[in-house]
Amino acid sequence: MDLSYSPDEQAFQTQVRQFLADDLPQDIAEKVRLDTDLTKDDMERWHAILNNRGWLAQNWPQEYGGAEWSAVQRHIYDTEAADANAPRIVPFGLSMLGPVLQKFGSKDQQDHWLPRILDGTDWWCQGYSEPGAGSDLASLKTKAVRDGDHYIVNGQKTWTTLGQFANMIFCLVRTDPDAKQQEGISFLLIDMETPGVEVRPIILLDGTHEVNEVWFTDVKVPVENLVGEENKGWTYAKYLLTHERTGLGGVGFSQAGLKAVKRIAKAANHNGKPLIQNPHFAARVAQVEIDLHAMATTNLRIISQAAAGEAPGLEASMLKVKGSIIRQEINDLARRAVGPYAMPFASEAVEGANDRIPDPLDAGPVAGQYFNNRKLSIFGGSNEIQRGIIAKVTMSGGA
Amino acid sequence: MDLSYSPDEQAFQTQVRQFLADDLPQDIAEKVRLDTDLTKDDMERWHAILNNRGWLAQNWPQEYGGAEWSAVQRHIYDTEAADANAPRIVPFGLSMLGPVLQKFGSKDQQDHWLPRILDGTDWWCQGYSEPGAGSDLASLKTKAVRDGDHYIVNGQKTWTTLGQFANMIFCLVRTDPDAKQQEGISFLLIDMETPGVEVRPIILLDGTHEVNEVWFTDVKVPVENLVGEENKGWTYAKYLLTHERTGLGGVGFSQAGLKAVKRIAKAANHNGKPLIQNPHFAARVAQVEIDLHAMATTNLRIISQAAAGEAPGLEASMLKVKGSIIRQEINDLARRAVGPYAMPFASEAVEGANDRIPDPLDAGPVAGQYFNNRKLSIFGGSNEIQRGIIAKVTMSGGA
Amino acid sequence: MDFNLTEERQMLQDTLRRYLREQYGTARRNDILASDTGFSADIWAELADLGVLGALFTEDMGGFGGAGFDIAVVFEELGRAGVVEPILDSALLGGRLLAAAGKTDFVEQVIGGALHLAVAHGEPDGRYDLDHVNTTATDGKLTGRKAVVMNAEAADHMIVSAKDGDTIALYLVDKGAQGLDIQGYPLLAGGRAAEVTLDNTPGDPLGLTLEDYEAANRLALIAQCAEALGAMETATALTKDYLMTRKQFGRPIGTFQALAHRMSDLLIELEQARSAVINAAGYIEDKHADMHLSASKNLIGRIGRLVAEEAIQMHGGIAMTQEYELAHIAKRIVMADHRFGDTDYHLERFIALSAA
Amino acid sequence: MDFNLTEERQMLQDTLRRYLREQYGTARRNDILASDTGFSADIWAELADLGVLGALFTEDMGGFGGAGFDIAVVFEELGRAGVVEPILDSALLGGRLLAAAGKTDFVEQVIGGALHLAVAHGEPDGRYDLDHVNTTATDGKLTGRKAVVMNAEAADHMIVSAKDGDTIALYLVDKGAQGLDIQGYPLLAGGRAAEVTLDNTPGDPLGLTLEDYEAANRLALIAQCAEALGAMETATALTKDYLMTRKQFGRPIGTFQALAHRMSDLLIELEQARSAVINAAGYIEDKHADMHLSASKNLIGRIGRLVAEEAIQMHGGIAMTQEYELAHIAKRIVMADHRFGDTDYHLERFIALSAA
Repeated sequence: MDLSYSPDEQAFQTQVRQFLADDLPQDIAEKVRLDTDLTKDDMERWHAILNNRGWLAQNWPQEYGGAEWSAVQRHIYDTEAADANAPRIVPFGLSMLGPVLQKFGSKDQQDHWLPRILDGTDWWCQGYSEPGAGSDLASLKTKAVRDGDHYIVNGQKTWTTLGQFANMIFCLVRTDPDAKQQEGISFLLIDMETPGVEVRPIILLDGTHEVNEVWFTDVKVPVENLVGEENKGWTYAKYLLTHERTGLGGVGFSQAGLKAVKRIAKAANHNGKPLIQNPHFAARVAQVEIDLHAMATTNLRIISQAAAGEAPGLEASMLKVKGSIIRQEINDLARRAVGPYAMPFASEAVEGANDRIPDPLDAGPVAGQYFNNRKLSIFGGSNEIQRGIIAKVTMSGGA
Repeated sequence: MDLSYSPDEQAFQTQVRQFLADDLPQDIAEKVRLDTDLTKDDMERWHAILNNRGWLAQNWPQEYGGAEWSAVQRHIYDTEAADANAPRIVPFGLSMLGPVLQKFGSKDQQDHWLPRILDGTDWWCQGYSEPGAGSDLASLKTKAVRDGDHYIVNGQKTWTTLGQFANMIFCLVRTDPDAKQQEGISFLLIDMETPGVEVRPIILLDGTHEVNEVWFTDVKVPVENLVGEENKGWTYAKYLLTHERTGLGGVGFSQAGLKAVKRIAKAANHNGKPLIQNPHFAARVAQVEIDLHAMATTNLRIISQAAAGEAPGLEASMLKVKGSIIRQEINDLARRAVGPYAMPFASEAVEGANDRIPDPLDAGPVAGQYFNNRKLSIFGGSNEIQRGIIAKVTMSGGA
Repeated sequence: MDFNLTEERQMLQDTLRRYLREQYGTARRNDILASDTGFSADIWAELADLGVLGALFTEDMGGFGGAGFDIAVVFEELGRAGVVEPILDSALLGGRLLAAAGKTDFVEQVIGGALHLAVAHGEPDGRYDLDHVNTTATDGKLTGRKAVVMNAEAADHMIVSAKDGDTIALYLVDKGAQGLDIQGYPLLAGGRAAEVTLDNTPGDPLGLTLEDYEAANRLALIAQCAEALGAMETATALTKDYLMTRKQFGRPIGTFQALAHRMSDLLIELEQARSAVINAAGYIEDKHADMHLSASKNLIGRIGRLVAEEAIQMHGGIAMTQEYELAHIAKRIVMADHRFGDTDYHLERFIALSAA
Repeated sequence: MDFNLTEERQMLQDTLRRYLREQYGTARRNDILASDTGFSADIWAELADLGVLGALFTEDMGGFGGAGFDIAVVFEELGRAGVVEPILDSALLGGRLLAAAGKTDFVEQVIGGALHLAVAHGEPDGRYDLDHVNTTATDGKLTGRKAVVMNAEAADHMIVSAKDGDTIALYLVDKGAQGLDIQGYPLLAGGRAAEVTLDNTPGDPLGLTLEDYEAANRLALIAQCAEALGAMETATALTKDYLMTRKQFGRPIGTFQALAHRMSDLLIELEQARSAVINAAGYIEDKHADMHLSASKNLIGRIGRLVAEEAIQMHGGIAMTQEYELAHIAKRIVMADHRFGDTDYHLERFIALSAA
C-alpha cells in the first residue's frame, strides 16, 4: 500500500502542470472558472494546442497518433487540468468514436476518420438517446433502410450534446425491425450536412444551449459509413459504454469546485465575519471535503485496478453515483455562499445578459450551474439506473 | 385558523397537569425518565390510579365506563403525560380490544370483559404477528378447528409485547383453511392459562425483555370466546388498525426526549464548554426541534380533522413514518450527548447490572434506548409498508 | 384550535386559484419571462381587481385582510402558479412599510394596483444581515449602494434604508430622483432586480426605523414561505402525474418501488412544509414570532431543496428543459432560499432565539 | 501508487480471517459475552500464537509489523468477526505506550499474550478531550478518577495519566496497588470497563507526556476505523444475504427496487469507508496525519450510523433480537463512534486542522 505517486508519476505531473501554465490560454481558463459558455472556437483552439503537444488523444494507441497514457497518467492530467481551469476535452470523437473505430472500424474508416478527429476537421456528436426511450437504449426507433449503396434514415435523436457545433454524428439506428430489442441495431456515421438532417436546440433550465434534438427525414447515408457489421451495433455501443469508465467520479471537477467554494466563502460576509468561519457552513464544506477525499482514494483504487488490467465494473457505477452527489453538493454550497447574488441570471441564450450581471464575489453563475449539474445524476445512465446495476450484479453474487 | 387551545381546552390541560402533579407516583416517573424497565406492579398501579380518576379508558364511550375524551383532549393528556414522565397506558386491552368488543362483541362479552379491563383483572396481549409473515397479516397460519363447544388452536404468534405479564390474548386465527388469504380468519379470545399455551421470551438487541413468542399446542378455547362471526376476523382487525390512529407520531414522547437531550447537553462538557454551545451539536438539536415543531402542528391538524369526523387515512401513515424518524434522531442525539458513557450496559435481563452502571449525566441507558427504538420504524407496519400505502393511495388519485 | 380557513379566505383562495389556473399557464408566463419588464401590467391590474392586493392590508390600512393567514393564502396560490410579478416586494413589503408610515393615499394606490414600489435595503456585502446598512443619510440626502433590489426599474417610488448617524431609518425616493442610478438585470427564477446607487439622492424620511423594517420583514417571511409551499405543491403534483403517465417496461414508473417510496417521502415533507407555513402565519403575533419564523424558513429551505431536486431527478431529462413547467417551479423553490435569510441563516437565528 | 497488500499482510489477513471464521462464531461469542470476564483467555492466547499481537509492533519493538496498514489489516478482521476481546486497548494502545517508554520486557509479554493492560486516561467530565486531565500526581502518588477504563479489571498493569504541576505525564500502576479502586461493569457492545478511582496510589513514571499519548491515540484511531469497517462489511453481507433469502409475495425482498437501491447506497458507502481506512493508515506518517485521521473517523462515524441503521431496518424484526448476529455487529459499529472522539468531535477537529 502506498498512496503517493512514484517518481515517474511525479515527473509527469510536473510536466503537465508546466504545460498548463505555459499553454492554456488565460481567456479560456477565465471562462471555465466563471462557467461562461465556451464558444466553438475556444474549444477548437484548446484541442489544437493539446494536439500540437501530442496530448489530445490521451487514451489512443500511439499507432493512431494517441498519447497512450496509463490510467494513472490520465488521472494526473484530469486533476491538474481541472485545477488549472482547462476546458474538458470534447469526448465524442476522442473518447467515444475513436476507440470504437479502432476496435471495430475498417482500415479505410480508421485511415479516413481518425486523423480528422485529431486535427479538428470533424466535430462529432453522439446520436444514441431518443425521446421516450430514457436510459433504455435497446428500445430505439430511428430506422435505417438499405437502398442500394445507401441507407435511408428516418427518426429522431435527442439530448445531443453540442450537436449545434457538429458536422458529423455517430448514430445507433434500427436496421432490422423484426429483430428482438437489442438485436437489429447498427452503428452508422452520418454527415450532418446531408439533406434531411435538422438540429433543433433544447434550452436547459438554466438557459444554456448545450443539447439538441436531431431529426432525420429520408437522410441518405452511404453504406461505407456503416461501422462493423450490420445489426451488431449494440455490441459496439456496449463496448463504448464499458470502455473509458474511469474518471466518472469527476474528482478533478469537484476538487476545483470545492476550492472555489472556499475562496468565495472566505470573501463572503456573514454577520460581520467571513462565511467560512460560520460553523454551519464550515461543517457542510468539511463533510463534502471529507467525502471527496475518500472518493478520490476510491477513484485511485479503481484506476490502479484498471492499470493492472482489471475492468472496472460495479466500481464505475458506484463512482458515478457518489461523484454526482458530491459535485451537486458542491454546487449547492456555491449557490448558498453567494447569498442574494445567486439570483441574477446570466445566460448566453438571453441576448446581452452576460454583461450586466453583478458578481461582487467573482463567483460566476453558481445558481445556474447548480441547476445545470442536476444533469449529472440524470444523463449518461441515471443514478437510479446505476443503483439498479449495482444491486443486480451484487445480489446475484457477482460481488 | 387558530393554533391556540380554547378556554375549555386550557382548563382541561390545567386539570390534567394538576392530576399528574398530585397522583403520579414519583418512583414510577423516575423510572420512566431514566427508561428503567417498569415492573408489572408499576404498570398496574398507574392503571389503577387512572381508573380511580375515570381517565383510564380515555377513548371509550361513557356507557362502558370510559372518559369519552375528544381527540384534542387525548392529545392534551398525551403531551402532559409525556412531559411528566407518566408511563404510557398499556394499549392492548384499552385501545385495541375494548373498541373491538364495543363494536363487534356480544352483550355478554361486553359485560364480562370490559369491566375486567378497567379494574385490571385481565392483562391482555395481542396475537397477530406470526413468524415469517412480517407485516403481511393475511398470510397467517395459526389454525383453530371447531370441535363441539370448543376450538382447538395450534400455531405460533410472535412479537407479543408484554405477553409475559398477560393472562389473556386476543388472536387472529385461521378457521377456514380453504378460504382466500384474508377470508377464513377469526378473532378469538384465549385464556393463557389454558394447557398448551407457552410463552417464550425474545430478548431484544438492547437486552430488554419486551416481546415474546406464544406457542399454541392443541389449546381448547370455548366457542363463546369467538368475537363476532366466524371467518370475519379480518374485518375486526382492520377496524382496529384504522381506529385509534391519532397519536401515531409520538409527539409527546419526542418532546420529552428532546427536553432530556437539551438538559444532558447543557451539563455535558465539550472542550471546556457545555455541549449545547457546540454549533454542530446545536444545529442537530435545532433541526430536529424544528421538524418536531412542524410535526406537532401536522398532528394537531389531523386531530382536528378527526374531531370533525374525518377518518385519518394517509396522514396517519405519514405521521408514523416522520414520527419514528424524529424519535430515532432524538435517541441518536441523546447517545451522542453522553459521550463515552453511552457504552456501559444496563439491562434487567442481566442480573444486577442496573445497579452498577455509572451515569454522571443522569441520562439513563440512552444507547440502549437508541437501539431499542429502531423498532419504531419496524414494528406495527414498517416505514416501508407505510410508504407503500402512501404511494399506492396517492398515485391512484386518492389524495 | 381551529385549522379551517375562514369563509372569506376560502373564497379568496378559490378565486385566485381559478384565475391563475385559467390566466397564468406556462405559455403566458413564458411570454412574461421573456418580456423586457419581466412582469405583466395586465396581470397586475387583474390581481388588484380580484382583491389580491387588498387582502395584504388590514381594514385600518384600507384593505380587508392583512393578517398572517391572509398573506399565506395569497402567496401559496401565487407560488402554486409560479407567478413572477413582484407582489411580495412591491405590494406587501413596500406597501406595508408605507402603511406603517401612515401614507394612506399611497397605500390606496398600491391596493388599487396603480402604484409600484421597490424596497432597497440589502447591500452588496450585507448578505442576509438586516442591520448591515452602510448607506448614509445626511440632511435628507442618501449616498450608498443597494444590492439586488427587486422591481427597482418599474417602481414609482423606492423605500431606501440609510444610516443617519447611528440610527437606521427609511426614506422614500422618487423615480428619477437626482443621483439615482439603476442597473437592472433579469433573475434566474423570473422577474427583474437591479443594483441601485444613490449619490446625494434626496429622500423623504418616512419616520420608520429598523424595527419597522423588521416588522414588515416578518410578513415577507410568511409570504416567502407560503410561496415556496405553493410551488412545492405544484412540483409534487407534476411529479406524481409524470410518474403515473410515463411508462417503462410496460408499467408506469411510479409503480416501481424505489420511486414510489421517494414520492411518499416528498408527500410527507410537503405536509411538514404546510405545517411550517401555518406556524409562521399563526405565531406572527406571538412573543416568540421570530423564533417561529426562523424555524419555518429553515424547514421550508430544507424541504424546498429536497422537493426541487427529487422532482427533477424523478422526472429525468424532461425536467432539465427550460420549457417544461417544472423547470420554472423548481427555480422558484430553490431561489426562495436566497431571500430574507437562507436555511443556514435561519438555523443560526433559531438556535440563538431558542437558547434565549 | 500501490493499493495491494504486501504478501505478509495478505497472509496475516487470510490466517486471521480463517481462524475467526472457524473459532469465533455467534455461539462462541455469545458465551464470551455472557461470561464474567467479558473475554476469552483462550482466544487471546490463540491470537497471540497466530502473531496477531506481534503484528501491532515494529521489529524494533520486538514485533513484525506496527505500521498503519498492519494495524488496519488486523482490526478490520477483528471487526468483521465482532471480536470483543480488548486487543485495541490492552495490546495496541497499552502496548505501544509501553514500547514508547522503552519497556521492552513488558512489550515482549504483551506480544506473547501473557500481559494484559488498561489505559486510564479519560475522566468523567472530559468526554473526548485529550488534554482534559484533573488527576494529580504528587511525588509519584496519583489521585483522581478515570472514566470508562476498558479492561481495567483484567489488567495486570494500568497506564494512568495525571498532572504533575502543569504537565500531563503517564504512570504505570500495578494491579492491586494501594488506593486503587475499580468498579467494573459490562458494555453494550461487549467486553467490560470500569470507573477507576485513585487515592494516593503509587505510580511509576513512564517518562511519557501527552504528546506520546497522542501518538498512540493515532494508532488507536486507525484501529477503531478499521474495526468499524470490518463490522460494516459483515453488516452489509448479512443484509445482502437476508434480502436474497427472505421472500415476500413469492420473490426475494432484495429484488424490490426500494430495498435494492438502498442496498446499492450501502455498498457505495462501504467503498467510501474502505477508502477512509486506507487514508487513515496511509497518511499516518504525513504532516497532516491528524487531519486525515479526523476525516476518516468522521466519515466512518457517519457511514457507520447509516450502515447499522439501514441493515437493521432492511432486515426488519429479526435484527431486533439479541441472538441474531447483526444485533451484536450493529452495536459494535455504533459504539465505535463513542471511542477516541465521535463524528462531531472529529468534524470540528478536521475544520480546525484544515483551516490551519
